[in-house]
Amino acid sequence: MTQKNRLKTGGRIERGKPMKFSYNGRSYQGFEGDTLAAALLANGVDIVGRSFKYSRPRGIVAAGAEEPNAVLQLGATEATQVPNVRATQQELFDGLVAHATNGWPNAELDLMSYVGKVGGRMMPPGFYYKTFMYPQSLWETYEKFIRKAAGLGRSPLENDPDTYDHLNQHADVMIVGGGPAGLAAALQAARSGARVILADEQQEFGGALLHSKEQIDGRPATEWVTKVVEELRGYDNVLLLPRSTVNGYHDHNFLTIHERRTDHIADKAPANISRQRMHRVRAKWVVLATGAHERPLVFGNNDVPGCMLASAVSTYINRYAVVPGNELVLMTTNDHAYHCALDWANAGRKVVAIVDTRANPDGELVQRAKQQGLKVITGSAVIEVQGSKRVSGVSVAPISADGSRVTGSVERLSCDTVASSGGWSPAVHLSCHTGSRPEWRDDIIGFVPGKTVQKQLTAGALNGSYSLQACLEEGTKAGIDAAANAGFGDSAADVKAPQANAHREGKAMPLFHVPHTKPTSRAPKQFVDYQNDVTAAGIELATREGFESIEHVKRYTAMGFGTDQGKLGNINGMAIAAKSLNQTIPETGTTIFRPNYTPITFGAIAGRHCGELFDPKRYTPMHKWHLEQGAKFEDVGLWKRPWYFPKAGESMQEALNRECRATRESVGILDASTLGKIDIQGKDAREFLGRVYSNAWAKLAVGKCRYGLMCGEDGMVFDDGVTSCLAENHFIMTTTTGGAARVLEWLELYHQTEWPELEVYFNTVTDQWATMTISGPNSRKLLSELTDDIDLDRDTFKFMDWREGTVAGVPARVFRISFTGELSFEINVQANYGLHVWEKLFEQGEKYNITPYGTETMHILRAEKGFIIAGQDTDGSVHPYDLGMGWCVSNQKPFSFIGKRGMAREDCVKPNRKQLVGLKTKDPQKVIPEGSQAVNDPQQPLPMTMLGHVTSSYYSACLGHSIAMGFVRGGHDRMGETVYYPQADGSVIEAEICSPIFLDPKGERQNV
Amino acid sequence: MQKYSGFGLLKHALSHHENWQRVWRNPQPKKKYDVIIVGGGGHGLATAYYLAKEHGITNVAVLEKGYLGGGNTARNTTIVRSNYLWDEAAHLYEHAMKLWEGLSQDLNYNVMFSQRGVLNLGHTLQDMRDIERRVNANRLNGIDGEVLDAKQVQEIVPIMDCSENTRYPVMGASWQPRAGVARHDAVAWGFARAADALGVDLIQQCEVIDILTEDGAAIGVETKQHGVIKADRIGCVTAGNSGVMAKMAGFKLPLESHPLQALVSEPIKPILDTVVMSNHVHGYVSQSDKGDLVIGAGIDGYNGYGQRGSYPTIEHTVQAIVELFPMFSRVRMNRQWGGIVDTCPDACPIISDTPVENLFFNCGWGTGGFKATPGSGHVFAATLARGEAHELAKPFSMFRFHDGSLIDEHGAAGVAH
Amino acid sequence: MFYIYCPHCEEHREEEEFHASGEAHIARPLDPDNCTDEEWAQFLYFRSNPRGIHHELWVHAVGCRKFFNITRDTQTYEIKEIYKIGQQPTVTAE
Amino acid sequence: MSELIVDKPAAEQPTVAVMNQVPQSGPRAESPLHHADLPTIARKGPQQGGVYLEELKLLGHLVLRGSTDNQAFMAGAEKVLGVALPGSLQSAEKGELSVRWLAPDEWLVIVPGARAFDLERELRAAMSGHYAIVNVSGGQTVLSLSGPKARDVLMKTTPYDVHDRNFPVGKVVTSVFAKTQAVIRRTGEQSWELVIRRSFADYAWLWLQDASAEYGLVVRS
Repeated sequence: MTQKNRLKTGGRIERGKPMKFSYNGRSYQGFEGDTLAAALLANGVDIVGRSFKYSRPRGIVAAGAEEPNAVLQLGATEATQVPNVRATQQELFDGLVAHATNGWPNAELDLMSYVGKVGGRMMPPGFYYKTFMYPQSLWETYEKFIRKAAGLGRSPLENDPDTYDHLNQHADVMIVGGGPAGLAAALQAARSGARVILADEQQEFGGALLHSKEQIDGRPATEWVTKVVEELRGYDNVLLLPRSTVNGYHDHNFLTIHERRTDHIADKAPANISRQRMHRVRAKWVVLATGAHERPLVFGNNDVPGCMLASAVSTYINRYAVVPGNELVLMTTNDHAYHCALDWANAGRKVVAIVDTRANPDGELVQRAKQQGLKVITGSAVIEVQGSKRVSGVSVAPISADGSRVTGSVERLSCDTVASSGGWSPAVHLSCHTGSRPEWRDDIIGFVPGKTVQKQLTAGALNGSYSLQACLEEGTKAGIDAAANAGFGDSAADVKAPQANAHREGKAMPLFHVPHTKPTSRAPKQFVDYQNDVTAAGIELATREGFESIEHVKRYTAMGFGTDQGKLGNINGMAIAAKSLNQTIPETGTTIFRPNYTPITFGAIAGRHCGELFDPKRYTPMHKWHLEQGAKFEDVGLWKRPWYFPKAGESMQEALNRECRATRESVGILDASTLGKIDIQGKDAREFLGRVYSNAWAKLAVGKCRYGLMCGEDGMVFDDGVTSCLAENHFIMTTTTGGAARVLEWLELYHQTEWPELEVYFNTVTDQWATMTISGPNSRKLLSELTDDIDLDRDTFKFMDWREGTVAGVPARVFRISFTGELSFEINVQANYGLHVWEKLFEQGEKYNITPYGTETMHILRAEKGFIIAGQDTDGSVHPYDLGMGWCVSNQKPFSFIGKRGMAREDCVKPNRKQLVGLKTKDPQKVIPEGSQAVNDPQQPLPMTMLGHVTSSYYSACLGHSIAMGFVRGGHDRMGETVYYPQADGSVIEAEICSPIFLDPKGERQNV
Repeated sequence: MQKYSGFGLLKHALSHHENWQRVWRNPQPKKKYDVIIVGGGGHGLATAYYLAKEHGITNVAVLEKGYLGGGNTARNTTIVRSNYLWDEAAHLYEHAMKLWEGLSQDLNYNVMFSQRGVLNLGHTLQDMRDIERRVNANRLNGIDGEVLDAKQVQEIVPIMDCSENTRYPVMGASWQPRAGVARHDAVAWGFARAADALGVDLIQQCEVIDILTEDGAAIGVETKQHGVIKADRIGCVTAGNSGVMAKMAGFKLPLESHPLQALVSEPIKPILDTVVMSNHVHGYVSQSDKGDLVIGAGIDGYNGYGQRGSYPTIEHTVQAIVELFPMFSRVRMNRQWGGIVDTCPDACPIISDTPVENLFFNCGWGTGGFKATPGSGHVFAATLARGEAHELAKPFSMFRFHDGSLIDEHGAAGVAH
Repeated sequence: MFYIYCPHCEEHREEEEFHASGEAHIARPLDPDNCTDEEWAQFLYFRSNPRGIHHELWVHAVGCRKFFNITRDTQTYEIKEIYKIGQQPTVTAE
Repeated sequence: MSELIVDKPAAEQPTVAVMNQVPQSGPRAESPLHHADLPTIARKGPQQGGVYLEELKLLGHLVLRGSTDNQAFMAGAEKVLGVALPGSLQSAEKGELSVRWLAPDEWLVIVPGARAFDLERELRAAMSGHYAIVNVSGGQTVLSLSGPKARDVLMKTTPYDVHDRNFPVGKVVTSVFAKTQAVIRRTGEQSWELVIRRSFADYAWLWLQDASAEYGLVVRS
């Protein structure tokens, strides 16, 4: 296990802690502190994948979030597979298993690459829009092949064994980025006493200082980092979040931070520890110190493994003690990248040449390189790379001062590594998330954050301030200002920023696309966006074809749509498009980034709101009993309601038949606790009810109950229920189970915004009462055995009365109301006593064969009586008259109640609307499926004229035939006529239009 | 127009792709047109194309304040289906569906219309009643569709959790096999290229800042970049900004503009071959040809023109996806974005004349505009050509909100799509 | 996600506690029965829907359950003003 | 057992129905978390951990509604409760009685279970004008959450800022609690009380167990 590229000394790795890992089935070794990318490079692994379109071998380019190529499949087991892990951000752990995601049979030897070589020319941008069209029928076949080639890694096929959670955070100052600017800001903000969060995506704070050779206050920069982090750790008003990527910046300073809690330890998180955590942060002020990404240059075959970013090379050498090659050619447009060559030489490897695109570079670093004897070729560029699986050499040529063309003869240099630097692109991603558009600055050759309405400050390289001293100063100031703005410390305080050793830098050259001796369209491929195989030629082609907006260019070529989201390529691409359109970069447009900064697992976004905790389950006080009785449940809103109570061996229909018969013949019992209940008190309660219900309430006496319909201002029914007068100024309203919250908010809306002068208070008491309805001819007898203080006499306790008394020893309100058409009593007791009373009813009711029934039997029993269910027999498009419930509309009320005007609109009063009727099938055993559509002529060719649908349909065991309700156009005037219900299987069900009241039309049963 | 084909591609490859024609011209606007279409999104471009192709009206300008297809066309989740409940909507969307079938050939531009089928899941008894109702209506309207039980759903999507032990078990679904997805950008580009070839002027970077009227009739528009451009008829197809345009013309519309968000995962190997939608758990997902899981989030409750919405909406959607597909928990979300949707009170569009003569609006598509693109353009072109609503567009007049003849499609549009 | 000052709780709360309830100041006509269909439609459905300054009604649903008004920029999402029901905005468009 | 309170003036019709909902003796009462059998977990479960949870069950809960401008209401409340109705986001305590501010016109009074009915009568007797009192003792329950990691559990659960500086002892807020809501009150340095609705109690219990797992949950009874 040799690590041929590992230096003997240096770096921030723990040489005492070797770690084994495997890549593409082969074992390797690295050290604690390595990233997977560093460990792969240490072991001399060149190829980490194949490009998706041309299947070209690809190697590691970068050392951080901007890496486009080293996107690997991770995971030792099926359930712990993770697709698309960026090797440059994955810390090495012992036992890590990784695979390349593309390449067949593998990334090293990829047969598809031959197809890529031959077919590549056939695949310019947009090629699929131009072909695969004929014949139409074959597209889905073509598509199968296209799809196969797509995608990077694969989803696991087993469920995730890990959990993810959320933590809600609040900060006075949120600092994004723990580089020099961020650390300096954090220090000042922390000292002010403000609540500070500092987050950085890396495992250690320090950012670029971790691989820097620079000095701060006369000491190595890393020592300053250690000292600052120590101090910050000492404050209890500071939260330090390493391994935490601020992935989204939302309105009003809300940010999300994705913390990887265990990804650096193993595939799978330890017990009870979430694998990843999303911090949901609300910050008073935000300091963005997100730094900058180095921009590669675009030149021929710049994707051959061995082509890297200059700063990445320095990072691998200084931070990980890995030199990713032996012979380096550096191409740069600026001074900063000279660090790369100096570091390379310092590591004892050969610098073949520094190719500087500028004619007369003269900064301090340039001088230093020259002093060290490094060869500097000025006014020139690497125009092309040789090699296929690894760089073997480069072609260097002099270029014009504006970088637009090659001006002299081409020289070949032999090397195995090409580092390039086209300068820096500030990481403006987060600043864009809230809609702020970045602005171009010629002096720093990059976009900086634009105007924002967020309470946000920016510092350091993000502002285009690339020198260490500027980063420290801006960070210090931003920290002080952000804290002061949030109410801490003194913004005028004279604080001296730490001092870095400055060196004079020469002016950088704005160069993006390196010219070639051939025109771009004929030159070797010059890659702009590695992940999506977007080339300079492709961008030029797009603009030639008329895709002139940068958004068009991006969409046509797919530039920036990869998992790296164009961190390396977008600016270069824009510059190429601009040049091709003969525009400046700002004229060409800007590039907007959206969340996420780097991809975030769905698990972390979902948090614990999945599985058992996806949504609350609401239970009634009798739920345990229902479970013990083997009830089947129905989801109604968040509630779990018993649907039916099958006995052993019983089918659903058998259970329903039994439940229905028992209720009609003796006594059934329903848990109705889920009904919405609203307590209404105040002297204007009655007036209020008159305004929000369609019917009249002025004369409802104390002790009486009344059914009410509630409509919207459009006149359409939206809820219903029984409201009872408890006392002159006191009512209790019931609503549908699903409508409870909506109705309460509706009442409050009208009270608070329209009629604040009405003296009334609304309070939910849905959960306060356990509600059990006993229904059937024996219900009075049963109840009489459990109460001694309620007079149950039919003439004193009448239908639609309520009484207060004691049931099974518990104070109760008993409402003689009926949804089944039977003699019924709805018993309400405080929920704490619900199960007690329920069980007593069963004890006492055994001799009457008391039978629990669920929502389905309730639906059948009410349908036999023609009672509607709001939400099932209504759909927001029917008013009370459509339902045949004109009796429930009082147009005599002095106040124009909600819904009155709406239902009087032209379309609402026209004849021949769809109206709710009963339906009797010609074959009494045939149940029309709910949702069937009525037609007059089943022979009519498609499309047929539909008259309305069946809303409720059941087999009625008590009546011995099927019953249904449904809408039929003009149905109220078509009693006795026949309509037809064509079914999916080709059959047609015939039904006669009838009254929806199938049972006891005079209502005698409930009055016994 | 240079015809695209596999052979052509080969020919151009040999000349290093140096000789491809422009897809559309970049003309200077004329002083006057027969018809001006405000808004160069999919619907506007389709309108222009069909005006030229079906009605021979080629003296047409499409004025786009940004770039073609840059609004909701560029931001939607590309689902195409026609399984709407009410006759009026079903006929309109089915009209679009028939145009989708054959659109690539008609435009000579591959819009990658992939009829891989759409599942609308049911999780409650009421969901299933609604599904039965809708599928029956579809069937009798001549639209394909069937009701599936949970087992059949599981067979179509083996990776979905169709077990009993989820919070809201899948009880079944409606299934429209002819439904699917299309490549959204290509739709705009295809229509644009074809319209341009028929003589339509596509004017980008041209913002309309006023609608000019004379005696209650529209006579032209004032633009920021090119001054006054006159026209005999004007069609506004400015999804997301319809209210702003109406204000210029001096009236209000019955709609509000809300943020609608969407997101994609990183690309992964093909794993989901169909479109899965669930109103109840509130999410829908398909996998693009690139491998991204394309996921639609809900609509935010407030008005917003910011092309971004609230984070909890994203959270709820992702929770729904993880609930349906627990194995996706380790897959990562790459990017999110937002559009502006004009929503009508009945979740149906407005294709209508207006209080201003010669001014027509096509708007209010809410979350469902993309799937209607060719159909919308087709009937709006006929409406503009004749000066009165196309038969299929008649029910969608803005004046339906006066008399109350709404077409309430909330059931079909309950979740953004 | 918005951070909204509830004028009744007198502090900022997360958007998750609130519901947006549409445009503010849409008063119910005092005499609905004498409204024309068109006038009723204006009240029911037609909204100003501005790009820019918008007065809107919100309710602190998970909190004090009180409705109140917000003046907000529908482009930048900046909240310009919060005021109680019955009050008039001081920040208006144009 | 029940009575209709006669509001002033005494000659008029009774205006509000007040009911003693609690039986004298006999019938067993089951709190919303009865089914979870917390006493057994308290006995047999872990005794050490970072989070302590206890259901303060079967207490009397009264919601008071009224305007702060209504002197008779405010003074009546203070006279009967022994403390003034607290202002925005505040709570008050007197012996076994606590009052939580819920909204500008709404307070929650919590007393021992048997006391609710009498208290409501006393309050009504002491008040006049437009006000309302609603007994919600069966519809909700109180959970006590304490321990060194209680705050972390809250941070997982509510978006409200529970930091010392924003949430001192005595403060009360109604906020989002996972996917439901709770009235959250800080009762001490490391202790909090949550008022949750009955039908959501099982969900809250599942959530709290889950959120506490990494710190160690101790159930008390």
